[in-house]
Amino acid sequence: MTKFMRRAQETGKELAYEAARMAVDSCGLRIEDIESVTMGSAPDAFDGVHMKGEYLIDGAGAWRKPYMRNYVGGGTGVFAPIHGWQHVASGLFDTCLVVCEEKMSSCRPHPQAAFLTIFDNFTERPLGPNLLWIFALEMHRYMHVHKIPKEKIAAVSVKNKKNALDHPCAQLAQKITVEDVLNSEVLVWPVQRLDISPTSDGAAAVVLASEDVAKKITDSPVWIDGVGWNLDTAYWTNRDLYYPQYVENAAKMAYQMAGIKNPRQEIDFAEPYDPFDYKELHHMEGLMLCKKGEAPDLAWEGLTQRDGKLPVCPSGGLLGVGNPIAAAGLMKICELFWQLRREAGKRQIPGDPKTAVAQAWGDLMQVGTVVVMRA
Amino acid sequence: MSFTERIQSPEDLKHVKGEMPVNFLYTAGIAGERFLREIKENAKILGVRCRKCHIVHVPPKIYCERCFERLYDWTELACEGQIETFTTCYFDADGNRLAEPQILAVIRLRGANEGIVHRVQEIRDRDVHVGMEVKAVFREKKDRIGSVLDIAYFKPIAP
Amino acid sequence: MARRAAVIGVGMTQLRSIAPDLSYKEMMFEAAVKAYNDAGVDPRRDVQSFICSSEDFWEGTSIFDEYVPDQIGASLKPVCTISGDGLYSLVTAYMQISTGLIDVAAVEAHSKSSEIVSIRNIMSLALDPVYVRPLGADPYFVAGLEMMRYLHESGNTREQCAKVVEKNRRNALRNPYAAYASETTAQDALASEAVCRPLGRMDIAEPADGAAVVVLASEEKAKDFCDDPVWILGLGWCSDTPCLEAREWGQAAYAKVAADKTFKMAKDVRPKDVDLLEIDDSFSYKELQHLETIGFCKEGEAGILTEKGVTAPDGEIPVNVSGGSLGMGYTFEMAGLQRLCETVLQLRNRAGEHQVKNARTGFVQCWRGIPTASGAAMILASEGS
Amino acid sequence: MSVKIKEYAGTPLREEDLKQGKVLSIGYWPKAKYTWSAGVAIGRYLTELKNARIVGRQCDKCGRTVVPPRMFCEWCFRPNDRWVILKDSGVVNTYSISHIAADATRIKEPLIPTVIQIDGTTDAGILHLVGEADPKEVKFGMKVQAVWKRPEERTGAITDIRYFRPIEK
Repeated sequence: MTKFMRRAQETGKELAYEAARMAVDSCGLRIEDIESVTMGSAPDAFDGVHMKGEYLIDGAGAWRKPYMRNYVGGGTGVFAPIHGWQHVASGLFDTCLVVCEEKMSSCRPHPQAAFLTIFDNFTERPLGPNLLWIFALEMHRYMHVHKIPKEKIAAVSVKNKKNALDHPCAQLAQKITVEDVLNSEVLVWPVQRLDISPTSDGAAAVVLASEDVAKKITDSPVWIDGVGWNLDTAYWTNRDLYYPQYVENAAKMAYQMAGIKNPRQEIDFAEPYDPFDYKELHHMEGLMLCKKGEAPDLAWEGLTQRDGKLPVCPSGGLLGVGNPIAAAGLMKICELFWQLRREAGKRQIPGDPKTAVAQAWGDLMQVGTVVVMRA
Repeated sequence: MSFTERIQSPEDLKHVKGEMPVNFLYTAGIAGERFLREIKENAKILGVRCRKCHIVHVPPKIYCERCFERLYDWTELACEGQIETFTTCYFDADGNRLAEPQILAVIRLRGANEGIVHRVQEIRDRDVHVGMEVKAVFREKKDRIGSVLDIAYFKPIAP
Repeated sequence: MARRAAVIGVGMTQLRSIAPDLSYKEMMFEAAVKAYNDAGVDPRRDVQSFICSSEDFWEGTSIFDEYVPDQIGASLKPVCTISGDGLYSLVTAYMQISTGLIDVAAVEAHSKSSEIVSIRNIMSLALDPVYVRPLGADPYFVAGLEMMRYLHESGNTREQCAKVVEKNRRNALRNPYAAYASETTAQDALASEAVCRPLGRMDIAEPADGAAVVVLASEEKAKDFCDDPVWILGLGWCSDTPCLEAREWGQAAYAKVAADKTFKMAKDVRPKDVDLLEIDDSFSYKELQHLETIGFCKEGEAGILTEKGVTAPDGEIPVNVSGGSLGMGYTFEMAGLQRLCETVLQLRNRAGEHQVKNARTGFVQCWRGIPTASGAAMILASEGS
Repeated sequence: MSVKIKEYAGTPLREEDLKQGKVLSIGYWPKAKYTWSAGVAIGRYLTELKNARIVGRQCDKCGRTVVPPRMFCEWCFRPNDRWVILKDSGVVNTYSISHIAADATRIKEPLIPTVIQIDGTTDAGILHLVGEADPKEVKFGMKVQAVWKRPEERTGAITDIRYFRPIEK
């Protein structure tokens, strides 16, 4: 992966190249060994290139190869490896290079402007919505239903920004306190400045291989044992936003495939999607790593710290490392890989992690994408 | 049964106008920065050679798309070359008819294996042909801003 | 060996130059109802995965994938979008079925191009922002450049391209789905105004609105649901360089690689076994170029074959009997899926007036349009072939 | 990161690097304009808004009444059955207090984006704003009522409702 940055000098193609090249090099392959490529990238309105997937082909190492772009909004970063898994598990290919790229800084004056265009063009856009509105609405509903005090949610931001201090690619690694979060600028109540992840430029890539080929390439492959994805209705105002049912559905699909019956006991650590601090908690519940409404207590009591009982976002997550949307999701897959291979350096979680789950989320609070990986 | 009700009068048709209200600022990138600066400062066109594929890429890249190797061998190219293909456009990007048709061509500069896309002027389109020799006409240095448009156009090399 | 999969149902709305009475959601719903009805499936109960096809700027909505589930019966189900032609989505459905994870999948693609005020403006936005877009040119220049070089290298002529327009527009006269059927002659096409010379206005397929849904099933399920499944025997897809500067302009390398992979996968099928082709003709010269590249004739032959009527509906190699994009209308990301639907109708002997006799094996191919060099291909066959 | 990887690519820039031209950049304003067809369901919805009425659709199979209307029931996957004229009042399902505009610039008077469950629907809210209210006094479950634009100002758009105001108890 590349560094995650507010603004990169590299073009999107160059970012994709740096990540793809690093991934291919890291397993000792050459580009000729890559049989297929899948690209994950979120809205074209960030990079400012229509059919962005086509534009990125050469940087992603897909010259004259089978190549396509998958797209499930913010959930793309974890769907991309699922799509890659489909390439390999179908038996059509032995290898698939999965690349995710985002260059949000191209969008002016602020990438936020592009988010207006995700709303329904008849019933919502004329109201001038900001992206933060929908998250504030969801967060508030979640807080209301479970009577969650804001400080317990803020603890997530504190943890993730601290975890990111050990991540060499991090954009927003910081030592902050719960008070700092609570005192930060109110953007759209209950969302404050330090509750949210930044907009970022960056790319990440992974190489997937079939079982036989993987064993030839490395002695310590990390297996994709479960995949799940799910999309809820687009009529988001018709749903009760307090619980991400779509994440639960996606998780069930992945757990069933991985043979996981009791996720709370069988999952050693998790990288749920955390573009906002409350989302980490929301998603822990959707992933069935705790009961509904219980996640804030786990965070508050320190159980989700890197050395806690259930480490969550040991990477530093989107809140700490940064949020180049699709690349941020794939960064979580990278983290699972490094942690499960015990190559995470200063970020290495203690013990002997064997099974982990990564998840991303997106669209109008609609998409859940889940991958279970095992050492 | 797909619908129980359909619009039956043009009076009932309803439309909403809108747009994607975004604008963009692109960086030229690592390779693009060096390429465009060289045009701006010195009116020179650079390419970059892949040691493995023996291809000279222009515009330059930091990588070879074919073998995916990182590229280091920057090389100055001639500002002239051959027309690989061309077309005469009668409309602008908005679909409005142009007062004067515009010729666009892919020009393979001498020393390069790829061709840059640019305008061809100072010639009637019926006189242009594939393989024709053309050369770059640069803007005045004071007018150059670090863009592909610092090359104003290509023109035929007088026989 | 991958698990086999078959198309068990297709649904397509009638293509129109403009469909002002329906929203994209309603159009998709109509296509979905038709497809599920055709396949005999209940999407809520039977379909396990849904794959849609769209690009944000064609729709005017960012993250357009968020608006797809409800109208195709996919809410709270596995749904994903492929930013590409519907044929790519079908490839993804095929892969999902081959993994064994999914038994029945639905694929959707649509075009609401009439809603785009200026297609040229959107196409411009796909050009490289540093090296190409600043030229401010009509984006059709990319096709102009390619047509010029292709005719130069292959020896085919503008007149032969015009003949493709005549053939496809006339073929469309027998296809009730087509939006641009007409008794156009090659002379009309040649006389149409120049856009990016040698490309004339009638060399360009006109845009159309429409939606298509295709249901795909694993071998076991296909037999449960359907008496006349159409099997996918081979598929392939490929992207050549996106950089205009680096292209070999006369060659459609993407089509060649995709077709080679497709034939390699469909081991027993050779080009001579194919009964009909539905291949990209979004520009007239593209049909000739693709026909040659894919290997149905030698370079420089496609024009003559077209003139001789070999590619006509009653010829030896019927190409775009449906009318293709030139006759039916160009539907952007639906263009490939539209061809697939037409081929499935033919292979099931349900194409009506434009039915090709004894059609058992079909070849489908798509190209993603300006400024791309990407495309997919597929070989399909009816039971027993 | 991976202990095996020592260096990570990426060249961060500051806004000034672009503004002062230290790094080359190319600006572009796309002309991405559209005329979207509202279709049957939203077409009628918008037309009725002009008449100061909110309409929904009802599905006989699952019994739901929904707004914004659509011609199909997404859960039953069938055409739904009839139009229902709804009241122009509802309750606050969830709300927020926005200090920023769509482009992330700060605004003086905060807005109160709210999901309002319209009376007479089964589970359906719409996104709108609450007005004539002190943000501190907005509550979950609070009753609100649409405040319409004057008839001559209405265009058949969601903004024909200026906002929803709290109904005094």
